Parts: sequence; C-alpha cells; structure tokens
Amino acid sequence: MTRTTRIQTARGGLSLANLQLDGRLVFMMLAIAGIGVVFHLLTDGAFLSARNLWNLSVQTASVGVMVSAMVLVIVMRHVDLSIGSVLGFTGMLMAVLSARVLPPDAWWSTPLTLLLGLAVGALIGAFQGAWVAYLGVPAFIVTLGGLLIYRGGAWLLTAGQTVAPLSDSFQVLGGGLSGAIGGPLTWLLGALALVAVLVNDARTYLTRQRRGLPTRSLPLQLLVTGLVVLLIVGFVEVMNGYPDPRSGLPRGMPVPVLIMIVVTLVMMWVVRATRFGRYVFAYGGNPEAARLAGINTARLTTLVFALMGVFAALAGAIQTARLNAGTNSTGTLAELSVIAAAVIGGTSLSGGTGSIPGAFLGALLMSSLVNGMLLLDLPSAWQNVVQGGVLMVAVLLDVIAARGRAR
Amino acid sequence: MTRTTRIQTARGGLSLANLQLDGRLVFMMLAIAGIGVVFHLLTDGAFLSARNLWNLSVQTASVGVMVSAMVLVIVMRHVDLSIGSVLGFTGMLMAVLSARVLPPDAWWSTPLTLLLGLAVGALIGAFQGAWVAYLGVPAFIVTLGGLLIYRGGAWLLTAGQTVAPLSDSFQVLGGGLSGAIGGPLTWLLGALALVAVLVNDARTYLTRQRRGLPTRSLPLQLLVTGLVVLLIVGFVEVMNGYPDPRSGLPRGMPVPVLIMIVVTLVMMWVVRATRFGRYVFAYGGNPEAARLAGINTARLTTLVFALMGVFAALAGAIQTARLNAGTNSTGTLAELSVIAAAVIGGTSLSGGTGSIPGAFLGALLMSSLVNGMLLLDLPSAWQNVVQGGVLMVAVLLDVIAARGRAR
Amino acid sequence: KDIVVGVSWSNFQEERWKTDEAAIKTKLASLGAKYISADAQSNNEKQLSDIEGLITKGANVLIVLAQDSEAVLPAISRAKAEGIPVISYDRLIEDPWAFYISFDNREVGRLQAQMVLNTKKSGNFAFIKGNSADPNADLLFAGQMDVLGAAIKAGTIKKVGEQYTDGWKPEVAQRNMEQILTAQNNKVDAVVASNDGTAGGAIAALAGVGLAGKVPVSGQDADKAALNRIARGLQTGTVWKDSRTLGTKAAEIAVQLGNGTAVNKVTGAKPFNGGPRKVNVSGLLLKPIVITKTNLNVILDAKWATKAEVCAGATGAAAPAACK
Amino acid sequence: MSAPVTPLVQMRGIHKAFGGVHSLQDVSVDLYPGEVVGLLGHNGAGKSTLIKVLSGAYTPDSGQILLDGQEVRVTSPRVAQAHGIETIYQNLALADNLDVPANIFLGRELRRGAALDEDSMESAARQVLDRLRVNIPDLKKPVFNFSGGQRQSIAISRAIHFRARVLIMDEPTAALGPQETEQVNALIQTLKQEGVGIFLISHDLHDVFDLADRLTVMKTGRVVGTVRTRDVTQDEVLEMIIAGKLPRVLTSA
Amino acid sequence: MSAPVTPLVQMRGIHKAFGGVHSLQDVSVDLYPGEVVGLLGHNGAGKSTLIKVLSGAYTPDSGQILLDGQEVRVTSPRVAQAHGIETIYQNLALADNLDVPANIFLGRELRRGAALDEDSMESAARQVLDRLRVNIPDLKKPVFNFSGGQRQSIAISRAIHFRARVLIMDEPTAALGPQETEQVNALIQTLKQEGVGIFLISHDLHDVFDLADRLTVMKTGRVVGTVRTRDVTQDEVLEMIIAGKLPRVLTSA
Ligand SMILES: Nc1ncnc2c1ncn2[C@@H]1O[C@H](COP(=O)(O)OP(=O)(O)OP(=O)(O)O)[C@@H](O)[C@H]1O
Ligand SMILES: Nc1ncnc2c1ncn2[C@@H]1O[C@H](COP(=O)(O)OP(=O)(O)OP(=O)(O)O)[C@@H](O)[C@H]1O
Ligand SMILES: O[C@@H]1[C@@H](O)[C@H](O)OC[C@H]1O
Ligand SMILES: [Mg+2]
Ligand SMILES: [Mg+2]
Repeated sequence: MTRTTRIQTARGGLSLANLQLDGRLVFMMLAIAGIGVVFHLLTDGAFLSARNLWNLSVQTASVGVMVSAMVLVIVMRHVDLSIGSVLGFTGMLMAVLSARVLPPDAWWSTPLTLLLGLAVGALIGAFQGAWVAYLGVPAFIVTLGGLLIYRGGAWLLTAGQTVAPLSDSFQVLGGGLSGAIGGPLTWLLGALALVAVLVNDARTYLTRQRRGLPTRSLPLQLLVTGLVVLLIVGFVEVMNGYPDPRSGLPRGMPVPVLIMIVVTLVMMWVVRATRFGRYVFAYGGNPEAARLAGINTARLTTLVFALMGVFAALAGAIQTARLNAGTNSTGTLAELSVIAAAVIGGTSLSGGTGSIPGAFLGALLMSSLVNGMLLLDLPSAWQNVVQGGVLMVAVLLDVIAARGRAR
Repeated sequence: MTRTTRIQTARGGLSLANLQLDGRLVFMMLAIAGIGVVFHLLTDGAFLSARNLWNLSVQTASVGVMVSAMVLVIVMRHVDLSIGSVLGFTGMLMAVLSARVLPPDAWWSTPLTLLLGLAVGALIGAFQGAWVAYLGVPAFIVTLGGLLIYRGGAWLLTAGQTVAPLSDSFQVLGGGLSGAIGGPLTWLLGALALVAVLVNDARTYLTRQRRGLPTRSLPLQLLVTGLVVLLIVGFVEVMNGYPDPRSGLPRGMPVPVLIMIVVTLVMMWVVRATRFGRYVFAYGGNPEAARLAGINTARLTTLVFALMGVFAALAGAIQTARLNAGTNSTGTLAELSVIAAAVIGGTSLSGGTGSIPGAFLGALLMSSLVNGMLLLDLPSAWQNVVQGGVLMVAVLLDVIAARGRAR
Repeated sequence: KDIVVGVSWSNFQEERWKTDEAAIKTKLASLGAKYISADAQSNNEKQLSDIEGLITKGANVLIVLAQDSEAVLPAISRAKAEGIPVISYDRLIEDPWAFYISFDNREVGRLQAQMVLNTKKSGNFAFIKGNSADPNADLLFAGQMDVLGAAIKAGTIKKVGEQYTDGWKPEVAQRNMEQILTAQNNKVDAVVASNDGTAGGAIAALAGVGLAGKVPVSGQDADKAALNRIARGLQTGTVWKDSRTLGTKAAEIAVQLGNGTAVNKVTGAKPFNGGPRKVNVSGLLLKPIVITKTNLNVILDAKWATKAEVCAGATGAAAPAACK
Repeated sequence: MSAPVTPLVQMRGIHKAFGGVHSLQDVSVDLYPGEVVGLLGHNGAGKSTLIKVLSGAYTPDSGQILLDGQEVRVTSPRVAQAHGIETIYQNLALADNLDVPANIFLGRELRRGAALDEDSMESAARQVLDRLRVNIPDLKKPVFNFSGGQRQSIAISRAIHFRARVLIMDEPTAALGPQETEQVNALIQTLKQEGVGIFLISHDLHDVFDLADRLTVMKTGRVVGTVRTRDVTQDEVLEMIIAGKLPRVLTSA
Repeated sequence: MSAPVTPLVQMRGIHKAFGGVHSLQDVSVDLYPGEVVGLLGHNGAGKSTLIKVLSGAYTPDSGQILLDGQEVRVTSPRVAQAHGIETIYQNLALADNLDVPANIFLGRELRRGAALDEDSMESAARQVLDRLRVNIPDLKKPVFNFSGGQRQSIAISRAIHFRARVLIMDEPTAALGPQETEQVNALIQTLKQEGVGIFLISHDLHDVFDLADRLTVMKTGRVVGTVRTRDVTQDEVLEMIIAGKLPRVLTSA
C-alpha cells in the first residue's frame, strides 16, 4: 500500500531530505557499499580489487542495459517475459550473421549485424506491444507466448548448434580482451563527465536561486557535487586499474559498460525530461486519465515494448559477443533477473512508480551479490539460500527506511 | 483496461448471457474442445482415447492443485514465485521421510509424511505472507527470495541425491498403477455428483422462482443441467475406460485427479460462498477499502500465502509420488505454468479479478497442448513455438469474445 | 609457489558431480594444493563470470566442466592470456591450451545404445534425449546413432519418439514417455534414455502401464537410485563414469600443470582430435564402464555405493548375484 | 445537552503531519449523544484528516481520543467499528469489483452456517437503498461503473445499515441529486432523534445550518472555533471560514 | 441567442447502452456560443454518460454530433480536444502519481527544445490555481494524497488553462468550499462573456439558476425537457427532476 514517489518532498531537519537526494538511491548505494565491504573482508580484499570491479561491471552490463526499458514496461502496468528469449533469438541471429553470412573482414559487417539485430528486436517488441495495445491481450500472455516462440526460434535458427567463433570486430561488443576502450579514452570520457556535472550543478544552482526556487545551501551543494566528482574519478581509476595481461597497459572502460552507461543516462533523461517519459508515468498512474488527456496510449504502449525489444537485442549482442558464440540457451531466465532488478530498484509491479537509476542500482546489487558469493566459495546451494535471504533483507531495510523518510 | 467481472449481468437476447453461464468458461471449454478435436484428427484418434485423457488428467493434477490458490494470491495483487521451489523442497522432504525415515510398512507413515509436508508448506507460505503483510516487502521480492532459498534447500536436504523408491502407500498419491480408486468407487462418486447437481439445480431453480428472483426458463435450465450431467457421465466413462494392464479391470479415477477435483470444488465454494473468499476479492478490488471496512487484511494476506504453500506441498507430494522419487530439480519453473494457467483462466495481474474454474480450465488448456504435441512427436523447439502461438491466439479470441459479450 | 586450483562446474543438479568434486578435493588436499570452485547453474554467461571470479580469487590452474564447449572459449583465452593452465573436464573444449580429460561422451552414447541393443535387436525404440540447451545431449544422441543408425535406416529398428528433456528433469521425461507410450499404444520395445535421471522418469511412465522391467532402458552416471533400479530389474544398465578416477586424475594433472609441465608432457597424455572441429589437443580418455545386473559387484567393490543402497528391495530369486 | 451528560466523543490536542505538511495541529472537538456537529473549513483545512483519525484510518502523531469519557486507542478501523463508530468516507472506499450488497455488508456479511447468505443481503440492501430513494438498476453488478451519486448512496447505506453510536459523514451528499439529498437530511434528523452522535462535514452552509447543533470551523489544520448554530448567522460562519478567526461578537461553544 | 447563430454543439438522438443497461436513449441537446446550459437529473439519470460521449470518452451506439453545424465523429478525447472541447470529469481523471503541474499540463506539456520546461509549467500552474484561490501547500507533490477539494481544483485548472470553445463541467464544485465555489462561479461568468459555450452539470439548483441560460433535465436516460432558466422557478424544475415530466405550463426551449 505504501507508495514511493518520484518526487522529493520534505525540507526540514538535518536529513537526507535536506540534501535533496533521492533517499532510495542513497539507501541502495549504501546497501551496495555495505555488501561490497562485507565481501571485501570475507574475501581478503579480492572483491574490491580493480580487477574484480572491472569484471563486475561487465557482468552487470546485459541486465543493466535491459532494465531501464523494463522499468518503463512495468511502470505502464505491463511486464515483458519474452526478453530472455528475444535476447537469445537476436543473439543467435547476429552470431549467424557475423560468423556465417557476412564477410568477417568487411568494416560494415559488424555495424550491419548489430543494426539488423536491433531492428529484429524492435520489430518483435513492437509486434508484442501491438497485441497488448490494440488487441487488448494481457502482456503477461503475449510475452509468455513470445518467451516460448523465440526460445524455440533460437534453437531452430541453427538446429540447436552453437555458432562460433564470431568476427573479431563483433567480439569488441562483449568486453573481452580487445573489447575495452583503453586508458586515455577512458580518462577523456571521465573528464568530460566531470565538466558536465560541474557545469550542470552550477547552472541549476544559480538559475534556481535567481528564480527564487528552493535550493540546497551552498556547502550542501558542494558536498553533493563533490561526492559525484569522487564517484566519477573513482570509476575511471577502477576501469584503468586493471591492466591488459598482454601489454600491461590499462584496459579502460569495457565497451558493454560504456553501452550500459550511455543507455542508462539517456533513459534517465527520457524519463525526467521528455513527454514520452511523462506519458509513460501518467499512464501508469491512471491509464484512463492518460487517455482522457488526449494521449495516444496505444501507440505509447507499442513504442515502449519496441524499446524493450531493442534493448533485449542490444543485450543479446553483448552476451553473444562476450561468449564469442551464439548458443540456443543464451539469455534463459534473463527476464527474471531484469524484473527483479527493476523491482529491487523501487519499481512497483502495480504500475506508476519506478526509477531508472534505482533499477540500475538494483541490477548492480544483484550482480554484486552473485559475484561476491562466488568469491566466498560457498557451495552453490548455500549461495542460493544466502542470495535469497540477502535479497529479502536488503529490500526489507529499504522498506523500513522509506517508512522512516515518510514520517 | 477491460475488466471482466465475476458477476453475470445481461439478460436479454438469445445469447450466452441468456443461458446465465459464465461466457469465459464456456469459451474456454470450447477452446479446449477445439484443441482436442484438432489433435484427435492429427493423431489418428489417439488424443481423445480414454487412455490419453486419463493420462492428461494426471498430467494436469499438480498445476491444477496449485492454480486455485494462485488465483487468490494474484487477486490480492500479489504473486508467488516460490511455489516451484516449495514444491521441490517439500517433495524432497516427503521423499526422505517416506523412503528413509519412517517405517515403510506402518499404516501411519504416509499420512504422517503428507501431514508434515503440508505443515512445512503452510509454514513457509505463512512466513512469506507475513513478510508481505506485516513487513510490507513486495511479494515479488519475498517469493523470489523463497525461490532461491527453497531450491537451495531441496538440494541441501540430500546433497543433491535422488531419493527412491518411495513406500508403496505414498506412491498411491501419484496416480501410478496402484494410484487409482477403481471402477466401482468412481461410479459411486459420479453418481453422488449427479445427485448433488440435480438436487442443487432443482432447489436453486425453485427457491429463486419462489422468491421472484430471475431464473432461466425451464427448457434452458434443463439444457444446462443436461450438459453438466453429460460432462460428469463422460468423465466417469473416461476414467473407467482405461483398464489396468494387470487385471484388465477399469482403473477408475487416479488419486491425484481426485485430489485436484476436490481442491477445485472446495476452492470454488470458498470463493463464492465464504467471507474469506469475499475478503480476498474485496482486497483485490480496493485494499484500502477492505482495511477501512474493518477486515484484518494482514492476517488475510498471511492466510492466502499459507494456503498457497499448502497446495504447493500437496503438488509436491503428487509429483514426488508420481515419479516415485524425490529429485532436487522437481518443480523447477512450475511457478510459470501455474501463473500462466491462472492468467489464461481470466485472472488479472492487476488484482481484483479471477475465477477458480477458469484457472482450472487454463491449466487443462496448457497441459492439453503439451500432451497433444508430444503425441505428434513434434521437436521440442517447434512445440515451444506452437504452444506460444496457440496461447496468444486462444487468449486473443477470448478477449474478442468478451468484448462481444460486453456489448 | 602455492597451487590454487579453481574448478568451474556447469551445475550440480545431477548427483554425480558431488562425487567428482569430493575426489578432486581429496586429491588436491593430499597434494597440498588449494581448491576453490564455482557453480554456473547451467548458465553459459554465468560460467564466464565464474571463471573470471576464480582467476580473481587467485586460481593459478583451472578445471572447467563446460556448460557449452564453444561459449566457454573466451574464458579459456583469458586464462591463456594470463598464462593460467586449463583442464577441460568431462566435456571437450577445443583449444590446444586446455588439457582434455574425460570419458568420451559420444562413446557413452554408443554404450547406452549398445546395452539396449544387447537385449532388443529390433522393434520400436524411443529416445529420451537430454536438455536441448546442453550440447552433451546431442553428443550422446550422436553416439547412440552411431550404433543404431544403420538398423534404423534398414528398418529393423523404428524410431518411435525422440524428445529432448527440458533441464534433464525426470518429471519431464516421465510425461514425454507417457505420451510416446500412448501414441504407440504401448508398443515400445526399448528406451534409450540419456542419463539416470531421465531413465527414472521413463521407468515411472513404464510402471504406469505395467511395463517397468519388461522394456530395456539405458542410463548413465550410476546414480544410486538407478543402481537400485538395476538391482530390482527395472533398468537395464547405466554407464558408469567413475568420476572418482576422473576427479583424482584431474587433480593430479592440475598440480602437474601448475608446476609448469606443458600440456603434452603430462603423464599419460595422448593427442586427441576427435572433436567436431578436429582441433588437436592433448588429453587423457578414461574408459566408461557399463554396469548391468550382472556386474553390479564392480560398483560395490569400488565402494561407489553400499550394498544397502544398491540392493534395497531386491530380494528373492530375481535378485542379482551381487545382492545375494 | 451540556454539562451533566458525558460527551460521546472527545478528541483532544490531535496532531498529524504527513512528511512535513502539518495537516492537524492541536485540534480538539467533542460530540454529545443525539447531537450533530458540523465540521466546516476551506479545502485542505484538515477536516477529512481529523475524522480519519477518529475512524481509525490514521493514527495521530499525538493527542487523545475519549469515548464516553474513557480514553481509547483507535488503532484501526476495526477498533472504531467495535466502538460503534461508522464512517462515510469522502472518497467512498468501495471495492469496485464487488456488487452492491457485497459492498454494503463488507466485513459484516450475513451468513447461513459457514456460507454467505446472498439472498438476505440482497434484500436488505434493496431496503436500505429504497429508504434513500436511490435508483440503481441492478444491484448484482460490480459498482465500478455506477454513477457518482449511485456510488455515494452505496457508501451511505454501508454506514447507516449498522447500528452506529457515532456516525461520521464526510460530505455525504456532495454527489447526490436534490431529492436524494433531502432523504439523507431526513435520515440525519431521525438518527439524531435516536441519540446517535453525528459529525457532518459539508460545504453546503444551508444544509449544515438546518441540521447541526454546533459548528466547528477549521483552517489550515487548526480549529478556528466552535459555535452553537443558533447563535450565529451564515455570514458570520463564512467569515470564520475565510478569515480564520472568530467574529468579535462570538465566543467558542 | 436563438435562430440566426449556428449552435456550437448539437447532439442528436444519442443512444448508449452498457451490457443491457440503457444509459442514454434518444438524447438531444444543443449549446450556443456564450451560453451556459445546465444539465440536471437524478443520480444515474445519464448526465455524465452524455457528456462523456461529447468529450470522446465513450463512442455512442447511435446518434450524431454536430460542431458548428458540421457533423464530426468524436472517436477519442484527442479529437474532442482538437475541436476545442475541454472537460472536467466528475471523477477528475488525475494521474495520482504525478505532481500538480504535470497533471494540469498532461498531454500538452510546455517544452524548451525537446525537453520539458518544468519551471514554466510550475509557475503557470501556480497562476491558474491562485485564480481559483485554492490553498495547495506544495505543487511538486504527487496529487495522490491531496484533499478532495484540492484535487477538484486541479481538474478545473486543467480544463480552464487551455483556450476552450466548449467547456464541459461535470459537478465541478461538488467538493469545493464556499469561497472556492464562488471563484468557479465567477470564472464561469467570465468565460461565458468570452463566448465559450458551457455544459454545467450540478445538483446545486441555486447555483445553476444563477449561471445557466437554459436547463436540460434528464431522467433514466431520456431528456425530460429543456427550458429557459428565466421561464421557470426552482420548484418547477425540481418537479421535472422528480416527476420526470414537464409541468403543464411549460414548453421545451
Ligand atoms: N495522506 C496524506 N499525505 C500527505 N498529505 C496529506 C494526506 N492527507 C491529507 N494531506 C494534506 O493535508 C491537508 C488536509 O487535508 P484534508 O483532506 O484533511 O482536507 P479537507 O479539510 O478534508 O479538505 P476538502 O474540503 O478539500 O476535503 C491537505 O493539505 C492535504 O493535502
Ligand atoms: N461504463 C458503464 N458501464 C455500465 N453502466 C454504466 C456505465 N456508465 C454508466 N453506467 C450506468 O448508466 C447510468 C447513467 O450513469 P451516469 O453516470 O451517466 O449518471 P449521472 O446522471 O451522471 O448520475 P450522477 O448524478 O450520480 O453522477 C447509471 O445507471 C450507471 O450505473
Ligand atoms: O553425466 C551427464 C553429463 O554428461 C551431462 O552433460 O549432463 C547430464 C549428466 O547426467
Ligand atoms: Mg475532505
Ligand atoms: Mg454523473
């Protein structure tokens, strides 16, 4: 019954609210940090090594890419169960294109492969969305059908055979040995991000003050900006802290991680600052009101599912490139991880509520858990048990914290 | 957005409404009949043979038992992802009790095994429900945690080993060679059902007429009653049409099918005629209104999850007995089939709407599809594709039919 | 230097893997090496992460039970890049960097077909294959076809049903078998099941129509429940891959490799190029053993299972010699 | 109606805030048996919040509730019901997917044995709705698509069907037609005669003046004052609502 | 205001049934520029259903809609908006999870480039709400927990902020306090002066008599009759509502 809201409210007291930060996000970051520290201690420092964090970031990429579209789907009171299969199907398709159909050396092979893969993902998504929007079949059924159909399809594409190896240029998408952008470029991107944050924070602060809108106090603003700066610098340091074993040079940011970050930032902007994002949330809050306000809700639904399809295909490219093989099982059960990440990140299955950065952190929390558990060397049955327990407790603490914030 | 309702409304015209039957149920029966006829033709009569229908009924039992509680869970705007794991865990537990702990020949071993299994199921369910109800953690998260925990638990119980064979009396629960109630008893139950239907229909008809409430016209009532009578007789015929290979005598109704039917009938009654059922739907329609009406909604939620746990354990007993072995993978992904059956049967994931007989027919539809395709020996990839497609089309037709009925 | 052996398992669903693990652990301990492990839970992607994690944790030798022998290759190249030796365990990885130690899976398939063929020369054969997403399922089936293909072509053997088993789940095998029986009106003369779990499901289906024990059924892994079924005459046999030997050998070789031995210098190493892509690797192939009612004593003698476990309920005249 | 009788309800010093917004600050009201107290105030003044505290829908941050002079902790709507407090909520609080009798009897279903007695509930529902003169074509339809006034009548029926000692009515006639409103007003008179205490929230000053014995005016979460209806004019009350202070000539009742 | 001018809106012979219930049967009404037509009738008479047909929320089973004399098919709310028809729905139709400016501008957001212009929307929202004299502590909160009257004001602001030619108001002041109601009534007068045509549904006969030029009374899905306000007394109209027929002395306008 408790509703969490996208909009920060209270202003008094020396609290999170006072920092004008989203309490949930801060909480989740703390939770992830907590998990990190615990694992770090339990694994004699392996968890927080640059190498492991670098790997962790790649491991998060595929779910991290998909979850932002899933947030929109769920906010609209739907669900997409087909994404694991769509990931597998488009991944297999791209593998076939890359390894068997297109010339491996032509410069346009990989872009074309990716483009076709994404286009097929978009088509599948739009088709499913149209069933939901125009024909009125519940999304659960349509996408359950899709789950079965495209999983079967992934098998049928090659009669179940694994397709490998893929062209070198395609493998870049997977963040393997040659799939990172290198140290200098990583530093450059980091520097650009720093500039963007500083300029933006300063501008917002000044405009709001000029217009007489409420702002953070100057020291607080400095603190918040400082933390973000630290986060960026730390991230760049980690990405560059893991050397390529062949050359000894820093690897820099892996390509799939770059993709994930770009997707997340763009989607955050879409949700916050565009009509499309606004309409998705309006529909989630009250579908009838959205329709009565003149929004073309059927087209909106179709678009959101199409976007989900595109991102599933993108994740398919990443996974396939990472495995350097198209397999008919790639992506099995990915829907569960993605939905779980969204829900952990504060997206409510009853619609109308959700946050892209929250979902991103949800994905990170889950993959940190899996990653750390592995380092712990627990038997896998125990890993399951512990993972289930930590999940429940983490969300419980968040619920309790949220209740506190509402006071 | 279209809401289907539990309550029949229109009365004019020569339509289904006029028969005062639930249009959706009739539609689903027609769909299943259609699927049956198609498979019958494609399999040269194998599909509609007594033997196959007998098998089909057993194959439906485990999902059929669980789906009625899942309807309640979903009507209350929740979901239970843990049931496959709870099934596996309790099934394994009962296998260990039956095969290793309790004396195989004592008459009380099997009842005690079952009782302990159901009690553990109830406890797990209640525990999860309490997290949802009292702590306010979303059911998706709690039961996702449960999915991980109890799947791990099932493995840990025997370190992954398969436990077999089970005691003879426990195997009865699975509907194997000795797991049916025999011809005479089946006829007796059939006759009792006939009497019950006739008496009930007559009484309802007469009382309503006496009180001046709207009734079906006499010929219509006779037609409807006649159809139900036919269904019961046909069912008994099928159950008794498949002989035991050893004795040549009719097997009669398999025990798991008897369990499924009893569970379904009881749950139909609970939903229609008890406060508990009423409160579940009221909560689903408007949780706040239910609370304001003085309903103890937290206890209600806990109870519903406990019930779900009991039925998952019951399905665990059936599956384990049927396989004559406890295995650590039993029940994997069962949650998906069960939720799908409920949704196909008209339960809406946004809560407040659902029907027990609809869900039962949903389970039957799904298992008929799988059963028929296996008879055709379709490759499993094609099975997936066909199953997905039929699912989507069946529900689409239902949606269209429902729209027609609303006119 | 300290040798740390990281083992990446594909899953622990079949009970045999715990035996393999125990053997590896014991041997490594006796050789003074450290054991760390990860379970990919049948997931290719997770296996990649697992191997990354094992390396992070300091593994300097890897033993990999590949979920998919192709999709695991990126992990092998990473290991190679860091100079970490790899053993491909049970399932072939076609990369010369990896040392192959296994029971040949195609050979296992052949043995399964052969044990069935030994009791039934002709008639209606049903095939209960493994998980469609597990490449081993196809290897096993290919081996089965090596033996039966000719007879199927010739028409003396008729293939009446060929189904994958989702997730190797016995309950799925049971349902699939029920439908094959129905479609054939019970006229099934033999069942080639790809492992003991699926064999259990198939036998439960046969039991439902009173045919358990009358129709030959194959298996593999020598699961305890399966051994008991063999003793009670319900299952024809199982292919026993003594995973203790496999595990022990793998541990030994891991330590050798960790001490800098080249793959082709490992004791007993032979070149192998029988994979689908014919890549030359160094390897060691162990012989799987067919266990039937007649040689159950082999199992007991090897202390793989106890007499109580194998012989429970196998009494009377029909009981195998080993149980008397 | 003053000194010797114990008040049915006394709310004392109630505070309630929602994440920084102080909806109620030190609010005190009381209610005697057979009395109608009108609660007035601008939109967002805190009227609904106040009565939700009494009905158990909200727990106050601080303050006391006394029933018959005894302090009680109304921790949930159940508790309020057990004390004979019935409420018509402004947002009606209906379960849209259930039919009319199910909504009216929600939480207090009639039964025969273990089973619900649908027929008795249906005819009882019919009776109470007839009393309100409301036109509802089919009681067995879910209330989802009913008209605004029809829904409001159902909410009213819910509250009056059960014997209440304290009846809380939050804008009960806002969506009702003139005739239906008349019926509700008449009903209030009857209940009052029977000794029921009634809190009536309404923006219709005319009706409130006809029905209420005393008026409590609120503004931005605080009580402006309480006056006896017969002591004031509509204009004076309007001034209280708008200006937020007692007219000089008046003292609190 | 009669013959020479083309009516802004003509609805002719509208029928609408929901699964057996005939909510509208052969209903015809019209509306001229600068005119206020009051729609009256008992609860469930069909008033809301009628205006939802005009606003594009429902498609009629049969009947015609003419705007400026031209037949149009109002197949969706989009179409109605494009024709300058703005609606305040009885159930408000707010997206509860969005804040006040987001609700007011829903579907017609202000933008700077591709991005939403939140600041401009916030100050515009503030302005229109101030015009209604509504007290809303924090515009940037989701409207979920706002009081009944606050929510209604937001719905009104939605409709009046955009230049409408036809304004449909379904019980716009039902939840408003006396002062807020005054403001809305004044606003109606202003809009009328500006030539906007207004359908006003209200149960407050007093207000309707003050504002409306003509009155259309409905009963159980049919039009009882339409009269000029200045030709009738409140009691006569009340009789039309209750008895469902024109008083002998009157003829339809
Ligand atoms: N659950 C809640 N969360 C946050 N704010 C709330 C909540 N309930 C009420 N408020 C705020 O408290 C104030 C009082 O609201 P309340 O509903 O009591 O007003 P009211 O006097 O009933 O108004 P109206 O006449 O419009 O019904 C309003 O500003 C409202 O926005
Ligand atoms: N979507 C719908 N489905 C079924 N019945 C409906 C639907 N909408 C309205 N009705 C029925 O149509 C009739 C007219 O309803 P409507 O809402 O138009 O009444 P109204 O005149 O606006 O009443 P009120 O004054 O109470 O708002 C009522 O009997 C109502 O129950
Ligand atoms: O031993 C078998 C293994 O080879 C296969 O891959 O998975 C199933 C096991 O039973
Ligand atoms: Mg209020
Ligand atoms: Mg209305």
